[in-house]
Amino acid sequence: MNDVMGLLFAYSDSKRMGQLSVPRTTSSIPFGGNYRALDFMLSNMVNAGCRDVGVVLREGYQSLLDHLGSGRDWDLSRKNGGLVLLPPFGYNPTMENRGYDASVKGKMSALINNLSYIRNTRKKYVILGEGRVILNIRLEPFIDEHIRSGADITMVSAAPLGESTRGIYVTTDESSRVTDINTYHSSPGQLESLGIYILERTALLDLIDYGIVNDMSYFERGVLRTLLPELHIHCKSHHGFVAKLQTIEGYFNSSMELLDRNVRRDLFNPDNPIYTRVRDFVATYYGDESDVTNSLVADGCHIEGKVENSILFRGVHIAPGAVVKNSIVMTNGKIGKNTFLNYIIADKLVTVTDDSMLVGSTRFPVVINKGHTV
Amino acid sequence: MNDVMGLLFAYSDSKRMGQLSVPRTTSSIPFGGNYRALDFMLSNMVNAGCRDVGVVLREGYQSLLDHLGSGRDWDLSRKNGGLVLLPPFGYNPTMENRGYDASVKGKMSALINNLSYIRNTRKKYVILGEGRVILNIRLEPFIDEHIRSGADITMVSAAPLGESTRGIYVTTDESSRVTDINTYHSSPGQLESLGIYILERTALLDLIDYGIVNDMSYFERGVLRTLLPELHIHCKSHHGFVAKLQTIEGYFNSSMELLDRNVRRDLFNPDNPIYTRVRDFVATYYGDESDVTNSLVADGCHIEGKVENSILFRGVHIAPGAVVKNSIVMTNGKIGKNTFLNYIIADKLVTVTDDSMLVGSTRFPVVINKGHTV
Amino acid sequence: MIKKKTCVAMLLAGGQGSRLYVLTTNVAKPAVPFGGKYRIIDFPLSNCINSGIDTVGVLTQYEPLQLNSYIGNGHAWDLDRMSGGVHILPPYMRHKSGEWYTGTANAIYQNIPFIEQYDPEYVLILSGDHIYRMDYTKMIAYHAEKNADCTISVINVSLEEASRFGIMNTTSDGVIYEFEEKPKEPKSTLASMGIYVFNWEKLRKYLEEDEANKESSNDFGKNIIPTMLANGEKMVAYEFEGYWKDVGTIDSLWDANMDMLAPNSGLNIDDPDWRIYTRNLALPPHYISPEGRSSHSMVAEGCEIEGCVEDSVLFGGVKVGRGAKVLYSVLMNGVEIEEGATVEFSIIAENTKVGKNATIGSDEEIGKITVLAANIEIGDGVTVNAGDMVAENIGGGQ
Amino acid sequence: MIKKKTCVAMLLAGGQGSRLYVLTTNVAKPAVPFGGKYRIIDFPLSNCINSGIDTVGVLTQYEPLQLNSYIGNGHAWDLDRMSGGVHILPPYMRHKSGEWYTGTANAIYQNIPFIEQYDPEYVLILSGDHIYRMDYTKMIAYHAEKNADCTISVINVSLEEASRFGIMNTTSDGVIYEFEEKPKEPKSTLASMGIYVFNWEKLRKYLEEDEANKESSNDFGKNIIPTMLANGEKMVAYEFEGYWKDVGTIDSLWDANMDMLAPNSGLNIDDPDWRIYTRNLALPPHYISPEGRSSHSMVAEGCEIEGCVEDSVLFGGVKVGRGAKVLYSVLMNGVEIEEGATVEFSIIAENTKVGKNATIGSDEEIGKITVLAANIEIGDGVTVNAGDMVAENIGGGQ
Repeated sequence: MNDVMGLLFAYSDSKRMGQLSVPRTTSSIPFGGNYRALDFMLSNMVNAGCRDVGVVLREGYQSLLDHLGSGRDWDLSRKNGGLVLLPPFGYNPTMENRGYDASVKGKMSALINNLSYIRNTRKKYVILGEGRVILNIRLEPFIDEHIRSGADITMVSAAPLGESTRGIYVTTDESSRVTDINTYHSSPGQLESLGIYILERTALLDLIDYGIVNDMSYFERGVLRTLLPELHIHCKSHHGFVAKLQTIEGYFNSSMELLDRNVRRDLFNPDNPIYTRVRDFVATYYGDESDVTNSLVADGCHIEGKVENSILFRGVHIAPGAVVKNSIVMTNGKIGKNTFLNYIIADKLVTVTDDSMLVGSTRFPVVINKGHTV
Repeated sequence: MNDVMGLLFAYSDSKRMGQLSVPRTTSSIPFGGNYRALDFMLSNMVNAGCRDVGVVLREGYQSLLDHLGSGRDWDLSRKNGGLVLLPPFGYNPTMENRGYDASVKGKMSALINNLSYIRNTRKKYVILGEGRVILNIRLEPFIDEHIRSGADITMVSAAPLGESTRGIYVTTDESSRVTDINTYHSSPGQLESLGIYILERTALLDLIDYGIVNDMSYFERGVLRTLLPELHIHCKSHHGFVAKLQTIEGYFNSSMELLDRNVRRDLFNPDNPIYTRVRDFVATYYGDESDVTNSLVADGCHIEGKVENSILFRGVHIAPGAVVKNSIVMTNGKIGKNTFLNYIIADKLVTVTDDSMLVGSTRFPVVINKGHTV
Repeated sequence: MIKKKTCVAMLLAGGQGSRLYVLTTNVAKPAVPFGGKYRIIDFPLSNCINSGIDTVGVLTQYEPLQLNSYIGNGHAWDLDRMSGGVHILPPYMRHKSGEWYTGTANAIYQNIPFIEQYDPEYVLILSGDHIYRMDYTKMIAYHAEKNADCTISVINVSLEEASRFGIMNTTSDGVIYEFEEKPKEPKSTLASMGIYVFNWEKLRKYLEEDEANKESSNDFGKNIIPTMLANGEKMVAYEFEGYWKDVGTIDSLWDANMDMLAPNSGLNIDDPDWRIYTRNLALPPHYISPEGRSSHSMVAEGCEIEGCVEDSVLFGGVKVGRGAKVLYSVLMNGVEIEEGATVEFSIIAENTKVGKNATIGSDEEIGKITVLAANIEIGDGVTVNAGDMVAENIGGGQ
Repeated sequence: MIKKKTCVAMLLAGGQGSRLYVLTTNVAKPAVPFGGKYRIIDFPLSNCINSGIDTVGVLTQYEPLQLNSYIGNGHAWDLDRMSGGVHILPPYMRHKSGEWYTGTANAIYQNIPFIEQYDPEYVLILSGDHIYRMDYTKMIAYHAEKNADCTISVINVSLEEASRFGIMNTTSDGVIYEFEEKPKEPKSTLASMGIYVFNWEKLRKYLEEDEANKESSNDFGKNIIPTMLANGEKMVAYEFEGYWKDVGTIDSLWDANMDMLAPNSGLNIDDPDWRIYTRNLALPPHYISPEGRSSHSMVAEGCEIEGCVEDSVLFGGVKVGRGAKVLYSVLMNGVEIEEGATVEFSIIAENTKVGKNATIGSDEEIGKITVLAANIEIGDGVTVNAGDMVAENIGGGQ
């Protein structure tokens, strides 16, 4: 499927991600030992045949620039097109946009600011997606069904994700056509939008135009909702693992779900591989005295201590006598001798000095800021 | 010479570049038919063996992002390092910079904001350069001489460029050591700095530190000037073609110098090739009735009219009956039938409709804004 | 590491191209320069990436070095892919023995493992000596729609020309029922362009059987296609409309270059939606001096024209001195024509120098193209007759 | 298009590597997996780019396809350069004839045009079957400083071992005055590592002379080096200190893998300033279950460990079932060890499956390494004896 482009919204305003979102935007939060949140939707798009993916950035994107680079690790480094970073701040009063009001919010604002990119990328279909939604989904069948169904838009949804507020919820009729859209709270029987929409590029341009003309601030609860009577939105459910990064607690629980073999098989399905930045670490070394159980461990770790129910990112060192339980240690973390960690999220480059003890709880995992020594 | 990095200042605040600098920063202004201003210093650095070049951006850099891409056309697309775009706006209060005042101006500010890049790029030598200075210079002999001479800094200079104010002028003793630095006006016998400095990376870090500690706003007339008694700055002259983009008139005159064979031989020296973004245009087509003399013509043009003493960028169309004299037509310009242009600078994507007549003068070349139809 | 691909293209870069004589002494035919900026192989490679086919095997056993260094990492054609991309495939040694490619089918046969890596549905067979712009996806879609085992791209030629080509005789719905190689009395005017789409499973079976047959010369046109036809496989003709030219001879190469200058030839390369990509030379714009003239010509970057250029194609970095005349000629990269020289109806290969007041070719015998090989020098005042092929220096005293 | 390079590296990827038996049935020796993530060729390639040498020719005539698809566009090693980069160079046809590489020197001789493109001062000759980390720039600087014609990298071996190597006898200032191949009574302990720096002009001259000599076997060690010595060229020894191991045999390959686990072996790959690069597989992190154990081992991405792993090296995607034991073994990519199986002192090649309760190798005869070829299946309960080499499936009923 060469005739599809992706548009990935990689900004987000989740203040509830706390310290994890200080050095980065939510889409750039490390997840699952090897990845950043947006690697999942980006890989889904690439696997569906997208050779053009525009990534819409806003704030705190420096870490994403480093991570994505030229897009080569996703095979999106192209002479023309490929991975294109779309900074809304790059907004220029070019002729195309002249006279449009770009001061609206969120997705609508991002779409308006990138009108010329959408206009100039001459693919027939567009997939919209959000970087903070983590799932492994083969989108090709969705595109095929979209074409066959004759719907204006195909939306991918799931059972409501629970913890979230501000989700976009939809009611559907027996033919899976969306009949209502609301936000904040779901009613029984409603589905939650995963922010994945498949539609023709010209249809997207029409929707943006409608939003501009009618001065609407929101894409889903504004433009789509208003047009529901005439717009055929086909809703299709995804049944696999989904995580939507919104709170630290949710991040922690979703991460721990990866210790379940079925979740891993679904999220790391080798038929739909998830790509990430290649870092060239060596394999992980287990020392004589290491004792690791029920844990997910990335490359480049050096483990001499005890690790249980935990996730170790690349290059983590666990010194002899250390005990790490129910914790997440991000890239290049150094956990000193005779330490005890339980329910801890250690951001990148954290050093825990010898003989320290740090304990959080399931409901309140303690975050150690990026680069800190404790 | 693998042990050299480049640091290219690609911002600039020349308001006197008028309409040409509205859609872009000065370093990104098209020059010489195929190029952007900064292609010259960037290629000089690459040809000197720099595999790491940091390009410091500030405002209006979207056009530079498009132009530079992943750096591949300069063979600077690397897994680690290579071409790195350094946005001063990417300033984060990381530990390295904490407590430093980044509100100072120009080069000093750019250096402070990119301290961590300079610290982490572990090359022995640094070449500093400015994107708006256009010249072809083989820097390897300068580096060799710098190492042999034992100087702290080697500065590349030329006879004062005339039109400029705000140049950095230096007085040297008989051994070419800099004894004084001043700005705005040159005294007889002084040389003008071309903004090219070769020094050890650790020496640069020391100079930045000195600037921070002493709260200095300017690199040359602040830090370097103050330290002159103890700092051995070796001044070495460049005798070839130099253009420093500061005014529209200067831009026009420097461009027209390219019609001189000796200037072309110097600036387009095949032993030190100038790279630019590859655009894959076809060769230029000359129609039966075309009449082109004393002109520089890039690829992809389609010429049916008369062109004299002019520079045509890529993809320019000159319709039958058109007369273009003493003018610069940038990429994809369309010059209609029976038009007459004299002393015109047509920015990219300009359309001149049939039967139009536009005339400027040497002292006042008329600029047609990017994308305009006249 | 390697992803499944729907379609893999295999480009038969072929042999020496001996009918191009001195132009292919040190260059494989696909690497012969064309049209001011290109080499012949740029056309199929650009067609591939523009058609969304990003996996291309280039089969060659003659001068692969130059092709290899020309293609490099494939970036010029956007074929520097992490999975797929362009690969030069010379014959290789297996266990204790190795063998050269014995025919076009054998070349594919020997590279079955290369193709199998990508587990493709279709294989597209291309050749490296044609100038054309073609969207292969349309042909593949036609192949799928017709449920064919093999689809052969054909072009309608005149009845007179037909006996020079392989002719496909088809039923009204495009199914091929007969294939005639250079028929004396052609029944149809649909000539094979040497472009095939096969279902890979089917092709592999026929390649293996053909290889087992000691009598076979292991060639697509002579063996695979006739055998498939005889066995009743579904073979359809896909009619291509547009410019297509075999540039395997000096005359056709010169013709095709001249077609670049003719708006009605159908050879329109200047299409931003279907760029022909090529390796970039990092040259500055070209310059025409106050005395220089250029008309009805194509001129590439880096040229310096002080003389008169008409009805010609000039590649990068060509120099034409004062008073020199270049008419109806093709001057490849870096050619220098010194003051007062005249060049007519000629093809001059790369970096060759023509001395002052020399005369190369003439317009008296139209159709007699004069050819100078690459990297030679023709001395001052020398005359090279129309239709001559010069492979070595000629001193000015001669 | 092609820039001058100070130094071009030529990597002799060599022949089949028959002393690795079933491990090289379908794989060239340089492509043999090593150390949990790597293939042998990753080491010289990474050394090149880390040394700033970005132009590498890989000389091979055995299974170039796999090497070709492994190396791809060279991006994994940052060798996807616009000028230079990594190129696979199989033997090729010139004009009407072609020939296989007859020896190491002949392989370089046949590729003189490749090297000449870059007009280098030095040529660095490497081989593709050694594990080591080396900064070639230091060796080249030494070569330049000594004003040598040829510099040979040597390593100090024990006197007992010396008779297994090519030994360099040098004067006190490092000048080689004699070269002895596997001397019975070694006069020195400086063994050649098969790494040479030559002044290119000089080497080309010797290659051409050697080629003209019909008696020569066209080999560096047997012909070029002795002839240069005999002619009084300045040849110096550059002493390398650090880990270096030829992994051309099953035992040495196993040993070198085990050295990955020994902090004192000197084989420290985990150096951020000297990364060993390799082709990435896009696998998730590995997982150790509540019942799984791993100690004194290296484990790569994508593994799922439910059994016990000790003193072993596990490549990407290896599965070890419940109750299975893996001891002192090397399991390459995608190997599956089912429940209850025991694997000791073994090397198991890619994607091979070991059935439930099977027993592979034993610790009773230390030094007898058991080898299973790639892509085979060993049935449930089967016992494979220590030191066996298994190339085909063994059913569970046997």
